[in-house]
Amino acid sequence: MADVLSVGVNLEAFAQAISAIQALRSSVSRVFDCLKDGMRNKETLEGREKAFIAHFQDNLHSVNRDLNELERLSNLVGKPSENHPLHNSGLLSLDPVQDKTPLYSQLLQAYKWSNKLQYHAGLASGLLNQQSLKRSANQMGVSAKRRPKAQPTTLVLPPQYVDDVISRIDRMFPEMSIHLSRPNGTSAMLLVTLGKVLKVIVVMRSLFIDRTIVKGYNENVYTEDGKLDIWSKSNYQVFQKVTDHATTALLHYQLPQMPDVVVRSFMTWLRSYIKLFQAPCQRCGKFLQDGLPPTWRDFRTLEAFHDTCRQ
Amino acid sequence: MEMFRSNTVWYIICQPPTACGYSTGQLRFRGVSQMPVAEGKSVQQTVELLTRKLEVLGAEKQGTFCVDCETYHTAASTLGSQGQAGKLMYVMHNSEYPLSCFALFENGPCLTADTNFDVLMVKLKGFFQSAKASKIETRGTRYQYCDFLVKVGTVTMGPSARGISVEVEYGPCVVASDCWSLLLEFLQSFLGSHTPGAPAVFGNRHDTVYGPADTMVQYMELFNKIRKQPQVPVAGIR
Amino acid sequence: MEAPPVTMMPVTGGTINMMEYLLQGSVLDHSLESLIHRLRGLCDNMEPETFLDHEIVFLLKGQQASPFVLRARRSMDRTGAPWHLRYLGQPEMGDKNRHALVRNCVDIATSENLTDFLMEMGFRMDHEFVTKGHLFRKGIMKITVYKIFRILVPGNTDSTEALSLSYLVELSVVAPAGQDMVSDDMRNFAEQLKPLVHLEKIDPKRLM
Amino acid sequence: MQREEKQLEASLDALLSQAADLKNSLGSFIYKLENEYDRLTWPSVLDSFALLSGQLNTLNKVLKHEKTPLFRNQVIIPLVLSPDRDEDLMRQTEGRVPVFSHEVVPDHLRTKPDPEVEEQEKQLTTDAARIGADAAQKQIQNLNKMCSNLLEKISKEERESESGGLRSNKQTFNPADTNALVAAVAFGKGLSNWRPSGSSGPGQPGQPGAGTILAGTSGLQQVQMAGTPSQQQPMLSGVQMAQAGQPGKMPSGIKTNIKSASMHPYQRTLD
Repeated sequence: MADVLSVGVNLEAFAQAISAIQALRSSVSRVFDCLKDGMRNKETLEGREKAFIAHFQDNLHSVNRDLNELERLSNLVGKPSENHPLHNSGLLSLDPVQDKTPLYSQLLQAYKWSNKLQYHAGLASGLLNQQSLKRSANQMGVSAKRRPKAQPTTLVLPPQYVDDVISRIDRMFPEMSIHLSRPNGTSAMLLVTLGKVLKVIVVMRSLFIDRTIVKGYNENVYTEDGKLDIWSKSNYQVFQKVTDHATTALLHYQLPQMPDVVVRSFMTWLRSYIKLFQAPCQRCGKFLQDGLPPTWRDFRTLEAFHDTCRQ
Repeated sequence: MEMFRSNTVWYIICQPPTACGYSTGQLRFRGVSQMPVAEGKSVQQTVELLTRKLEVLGAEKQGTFCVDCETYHTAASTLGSQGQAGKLMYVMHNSEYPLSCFALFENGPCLTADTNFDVLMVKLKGFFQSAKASKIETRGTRYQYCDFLVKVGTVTMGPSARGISVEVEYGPCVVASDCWSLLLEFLQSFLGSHTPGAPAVFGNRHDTVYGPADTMVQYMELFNKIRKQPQVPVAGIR
Repeated sequence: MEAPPVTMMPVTGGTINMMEYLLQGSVLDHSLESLIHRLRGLCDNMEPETFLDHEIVFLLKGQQASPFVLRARRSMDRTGAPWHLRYLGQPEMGDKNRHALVRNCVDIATSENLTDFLMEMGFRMDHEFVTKGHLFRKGIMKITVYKIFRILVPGNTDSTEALSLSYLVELSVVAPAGQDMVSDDMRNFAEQLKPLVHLEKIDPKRLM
Repeated sequence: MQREEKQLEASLDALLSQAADLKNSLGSFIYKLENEYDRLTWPSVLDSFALLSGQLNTLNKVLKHEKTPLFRNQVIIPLVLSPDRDEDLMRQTEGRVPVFSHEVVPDHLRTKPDPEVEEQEKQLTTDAARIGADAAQKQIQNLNKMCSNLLEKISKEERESESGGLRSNKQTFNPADTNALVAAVAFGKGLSNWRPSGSSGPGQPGQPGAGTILAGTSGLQQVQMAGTPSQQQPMLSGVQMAQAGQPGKMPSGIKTNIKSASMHPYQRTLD
């Protein structure tokens, strides 16, 4: 008897809760209506504002009231049993029309897959941690302990310091102009224009160079909405090649303790491309090989070589 | 054009400066007089020889091209009172810039305009008259090899083929004088030792950015040279 | 390298025989605001545009009676915009059934060495001025409300002086020849601007 | 007895809920009219009307239902009147009736109009019955006519005062200015105070036409051009320099031209 009674009460509470939810929804939509309509219908601006705010407050109050009501009712409804391993979604298995909506079996499948994925990801991360990527060859010799110590300090350099280093480099090379911008937070992006030869987009993280893209002087480096386009590559094969070499150079010039030196030496190396179309290969003496000029610049001597002519 | 205010949408004039483009390092030379063609070889055969060499090099065919040029005289009526010499004005089109029209004077400025300029020339009939049968054009095939764009065309004036034009464009470089040696080497790779001297644009202006107008100036000079050359349908000048 | 154009045809042409239909009027400075308001209501829903142009008028004289006039115009507030070269034919008043002045017109966008080139062609600078004002559009109709400034020192657009205390109001349509119906639309539009501005077909010859 | 009571209660409940529905839709309709009148469309008004009439119909149906007892037979007697605020009543009437006192009870519990009003109504009905249909029609027409005449007069007056006010208060344009501006864009009239005098010709009255004037003055023009052959070039560079943001320096050749222009006897004075 008591059981039956409690079920009855429960059902009633459910019905009330549903209507409370409806009330809540309508009052919320009234809030949005009010916001959508904005201020109007009054002579003066002040009057409009007042009326709008009052109206808005009323609406919010009613939302609050409805929400409280709903919370009260939800306590009456009682909690659904939580002992099912899939919690509420386990109730899906109660759906009698399995054939039409095989949600439950799909859910189980997905759960299995996600478990497997997590397991494999764990394994992979373990393996990868053993083979951690080093940014350059001579980094190998440095003890593994020092690096983590060095990195945090170089990653939290103040933006002014970065600005300073960049502007000093900018002044160093007259034929190279560097434009610094920070479109997203503190990370700087550089647009380096080298003579009338090429443009380089450099993405920095603090004073570390993360990514570079080399494009032609006459190519567009901006996306349609006016931001620097750091993803699309050059239309010319020459500059695609130079982009590859520049990325190699990023990995080569690495000195975590003195990041400003790294940037400076990278820029010095980059500057040697001013004679991209004018310097013949130091090895074969020719300009062209497979239709490309000497795109490689030696890291130390800055001499020009074809990709295949370098040692 | 619906709107004329400068604050409205225009027809594209040539390429926008930011688009990747064909703005660079073009040169052209007269193939006929310098190619070592055997006596009796026609222009057509020489063109075929050239294109075959390009294909062997690995260049890919990429459509066709056409450049034309119309000559205008200052009409007699305008002479005298202004005391101007009878200058020739050239109005040219290039299929590479299909919405544009180029107007040039010899050793003078080159105006880049949209194709409504042709309509204006009709209105100017009383002042500028097109010379009879002076229309000269070159048509041919475009080839691409790496970043090079090569256009080999047959120059015709009226019904007769008058010569061959070879245009080589190196897109990545925007300063003509920077890449002359590089272009020369490329030319040698398919023309052998019969390469031309550097066109004026490679020498006189250092550091200026090459534009479509520079190409048109070269075409005009080439056409003028061919026009003056006695009409020999077969390669004859050595 | 971008996709190559495939056409084998020589490219010539342009739009032949375009006519400009024109109505003109003026508004005094103090009434400009109300006119702008009305135009914003009447015209296409867009942000009102403003412009600041420098216009130079060139003449070419032959032995014919009348010189050939070309107008070169450049935007002073928009860098990188092309120059605009414009030819206008003799205006025709037409009969009563046509409600607008009609003249032949050729609009050409050009590179910025236009003045040099015109000089080379034998043209001579006749006069120049600066225009500054607002632009509205309604369909193919264009409404410009602008002030004309005299240039005090030749070639120096920094020192200018307003010509009068009024803004010139022009309602124009550029359409292929023979489409006189557009003048009806223009009349209707002009009607809506009364009594603020009276747009009429004004024969410039009358004012010489 | 008990059964009847139950029935009464049930029908009262039904009636109450119907009335509440009706009240709600009326309320929302009024709200709409008051707050959304500027974007209310006629179809949506019609919708509201349809809803209202449907609800009224249901209400009527409930009243006429055979199981509904005759409410007319029920008697309501106010048991207690009190001048104090009654919170319960306040809540039930949604704040409309705060007190249940002698002042409000006659209004709220009334089932008939005031006797005087009843009398007047009866009078009117008999009056209306006495007038023939034709006469009534005529009177209606007369009234309509008068109304429309009046309306026309008012709107005409309004229009006239508005346009008249505009005309008299504020001149919005000046025909002379129009002409000056049109002439300026057409021939550069009034724009060329620095220009060599050649083209100021068109401003002169009594000249046959522009062509001849220009042809006539071209001689003068030409002399100046021949005298300073390099003049065109510096002038141009002046334009270009100005473009680049530097004030263009005027070559001295032009300065002398200005002088000669201003001293020219035919220099047009601005009107």
